[in-house]
Amino acid sequence: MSALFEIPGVIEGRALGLLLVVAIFVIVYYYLKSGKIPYVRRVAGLDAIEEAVGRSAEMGKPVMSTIGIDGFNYWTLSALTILEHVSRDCVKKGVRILVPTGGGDSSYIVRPVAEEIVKDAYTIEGNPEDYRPEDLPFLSGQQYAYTGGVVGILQRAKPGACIMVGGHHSEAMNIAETAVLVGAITITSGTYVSNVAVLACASDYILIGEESPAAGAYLSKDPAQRASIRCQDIYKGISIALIIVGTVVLTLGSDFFIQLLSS
Amino acid sequence: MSLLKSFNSYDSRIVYLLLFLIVTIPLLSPMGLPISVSPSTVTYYDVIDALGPDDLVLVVLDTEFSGYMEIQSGIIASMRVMVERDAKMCVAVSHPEATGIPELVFAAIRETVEEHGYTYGEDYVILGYVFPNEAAVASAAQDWQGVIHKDFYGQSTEGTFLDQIHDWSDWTLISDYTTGIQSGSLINHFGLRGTPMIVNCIGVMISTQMPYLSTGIYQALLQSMRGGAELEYLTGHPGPGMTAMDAFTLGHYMLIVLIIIGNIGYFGTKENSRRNVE
Amino acid sequence: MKSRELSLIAMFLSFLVVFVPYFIDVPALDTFSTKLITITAITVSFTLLLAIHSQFKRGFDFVRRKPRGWIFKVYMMITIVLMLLFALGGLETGSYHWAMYAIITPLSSVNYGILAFYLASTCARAFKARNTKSILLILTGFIMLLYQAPFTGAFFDLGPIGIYLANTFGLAAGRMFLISVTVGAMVFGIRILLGQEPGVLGIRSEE
Amino acid sequence: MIDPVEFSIMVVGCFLSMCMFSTLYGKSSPLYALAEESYIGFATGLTIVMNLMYIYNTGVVGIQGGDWILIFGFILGIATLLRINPKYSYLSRLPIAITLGAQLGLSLRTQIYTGFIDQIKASIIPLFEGSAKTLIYNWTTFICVIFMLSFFLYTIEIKGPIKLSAKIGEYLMYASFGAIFAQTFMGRLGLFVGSIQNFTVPPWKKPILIACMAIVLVALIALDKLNLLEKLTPEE
Repeated sequence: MSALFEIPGVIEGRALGLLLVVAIFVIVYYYLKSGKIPYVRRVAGLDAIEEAVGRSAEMGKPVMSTIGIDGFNYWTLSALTILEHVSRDCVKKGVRILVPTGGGDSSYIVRPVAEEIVKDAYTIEGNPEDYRPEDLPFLSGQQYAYTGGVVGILQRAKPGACIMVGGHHSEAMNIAETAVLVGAITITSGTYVSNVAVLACASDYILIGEESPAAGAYLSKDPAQRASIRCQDIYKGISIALIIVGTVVLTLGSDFFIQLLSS
Repeated sequence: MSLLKSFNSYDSRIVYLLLFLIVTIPLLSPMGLPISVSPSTVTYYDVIDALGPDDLVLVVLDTEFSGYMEIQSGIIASMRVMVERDAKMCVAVSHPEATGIPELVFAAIRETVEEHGYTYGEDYVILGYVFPNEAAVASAAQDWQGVIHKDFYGQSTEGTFLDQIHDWSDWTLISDYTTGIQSGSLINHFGLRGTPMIVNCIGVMISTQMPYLSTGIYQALLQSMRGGAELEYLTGHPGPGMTAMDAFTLGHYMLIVLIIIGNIGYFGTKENSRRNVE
Repeated sequence: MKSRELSLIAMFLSFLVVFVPYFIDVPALDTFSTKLITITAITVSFTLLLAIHSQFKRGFDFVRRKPRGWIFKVYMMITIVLMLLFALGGLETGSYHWAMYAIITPLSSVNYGILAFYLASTCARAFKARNTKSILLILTGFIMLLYQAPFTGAFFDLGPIGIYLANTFGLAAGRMFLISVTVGAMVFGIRILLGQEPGVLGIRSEE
Repeated sequence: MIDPVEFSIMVVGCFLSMCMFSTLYGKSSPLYALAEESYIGFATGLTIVMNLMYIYNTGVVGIQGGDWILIFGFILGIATLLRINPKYSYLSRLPIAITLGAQLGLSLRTQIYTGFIDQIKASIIPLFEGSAKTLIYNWTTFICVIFMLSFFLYTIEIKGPIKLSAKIGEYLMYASFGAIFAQTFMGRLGLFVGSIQNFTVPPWKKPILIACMAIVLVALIALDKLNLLEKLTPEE
């Protein structure tokens, strides 16, 4: 397919890609510098999380909350924000919170941040002396050693709710199945499509794909997180518009948009 | 009614035991149930069938060993075809565990290799773990001679057909066998630039890989163990895939039966409990 | 303060060196960019050696505390050392070869194979026609399972509908996730480049 | 005659595999721990060996061949390792920054095509041309992509037509999840079938498989009855 336009000096067929990357740079920069805090809607999953913590409080059972096994990426960041929300809610309602970490080579960088968040929750919402470091075990940097550890904790502690967000991979299924079997309300999120599909079947409530970063952004006061969701929406909007208009124009007999996208 | 109740909820260890037996028994004594061939496998076969002696194929074993157990039939069957067509083959690996795979594959196709006088160095080279991360894939795509110096056995690759390779454009085909470790990097740095690619992926990755097939980066996609078995059938060399198909079929049927039983139990007990309330 | 800015500048420069020559034809920069990518590949390989540190640190921690079953950790550390020693004897034969095929390969496949059991029990438990969503789920799942069993094709041809489901619904979901995750990852990458995510560089936010 | 080395590979591999399957019994057990620690230990060893080989084959051999600039790979690599020591961890920041920048460059320059532009291009398809089959395919894909994407908009109020569109998107997504669940099961089943098949071909392996299954099952039940399962399993 021939290109619709070219930029002098830019390799043929790569102009649009360059423009789109530069544009996204500008948009992100704009939102970060302008100090505007964009609106983010509340996703239904957050109600499910609060309800699950509430039910655990009624039953006098602990809550397990995981943040994934990845290093710092945007799934992990949103998981940390959700953890902040969950841990404060738990401390307020007097529920013990279990936060196992580990599972990947870079997960140990995230661990101190998670620790800090839970400690802060006790300081802000309750008594800092109630904080128990043994409730935040680091279960090795190996994926399946971590999984075995989490499954063991689930079997022994029998929590009332298991909130599993962040970057989880194939181990998510083991954890979700065990959580359901021990009677926990299971709320999960998946980062890739086949994982989401199986977790949608296995758990009581699922945050589908980007719902968990959106939930994190909703809870967060950090303008950067909200700005990212805003930028993502702009690009998703562009893609929807291009697909619809492109299809209509193609149906009318012109391949203008295909040429544009090949530029 | 207690039967219906037990249909609705039962110890999942029963499911585990059933699945274990249903898979193990037909593997211990195969039944030879017939299979059918899907169009995607035919497309895949057409691509490798068209290879010739002048073609240079980069075979990437992009999998942990676990993935190999699922797609070994596809790997063995397609590499056999490549040997039969006398295409030059370079085997690269993107996971430490996969370094054990080439030995098993070449043992499985030893007769074909001997029959065609397919020789190491001249016709094929095994590179070992050369794609540990995306940067490694990218540098191999841009400057092959600057990165690849030795094969898996520590011998220099100089003097082999790899001397003809300078960058991505020198490959006729990239044949990726993947659980998704570096498939994205191969797409980014080879496929996107225009190197033809085919892929054989594990079942879990089908939905993730499908968009690349529809955009034309992949010429064909062979699905999971089933695709491998169909390829064995097409090439006329029954292997691990076809012998596993009995267990494969029964495993699927077991799930179907479980869904039916579960719904009978669900609706049976639902009716029952409603009546009790009234 | 200084160290942080230096890191950010270095990151941005190396980003530009790799990014720019892909779009703009500058042969000298292109050569340098290729070298930088190779250097990155080598550097990243070094970080994987951190695995040995994290395993031993945790292992020794167990030995010091001596909780129940600490002897398993001692065994684990010995196996790491054994594998390194085995490799010195050559990769094609002998003990390295034995460990590869007797331990690593079978356990790797069982490790993931176990997931089939969890999927089966999920299916038995969750595939019940409770509401519209689950009815849709069961319907497509049921047809796909039937289609995927290779024996089914010998009786009646579910091919057209199975392929239809995979190539339309399955493809659309895959594509939608891909677009959405790509944009998400790009925005996150730009945030890192703009110095908004110091944690990624190992810098604490108060610095 | 069975090769003794191959025989020992089969016996050890099969026994440890069955130990790993013991996790399905639903209780933690020393048998599982044995298999798990064996795998972690040997696999970590393998990762280290293979990475050292890569560093040697690409770096050392490259430098010997006159590509001296690759020495920076070693300097940066060793500096990265310093992050394990809190006193010198600041020295690891620069190499991390440089490699991170290069990696971001690699992904940003290509993802915009593979994950965005190309996907949009592939979604622009004719809706009134081609055979009946093509039309059904095209219409379904078009509708699915549009509605599903609208489910993922978060910074606008969800009401009116967008609410309806997002709702339809959610339903379509569940329909696709059924199909994807089946594909995922196919994959995991394939892994399981493959791992058992490893122990059934050639036929001399079959009795060993049955024996290992029996031994592990009996040991598991015996340990459970004697209340030893928990006592012998390592703590996390």
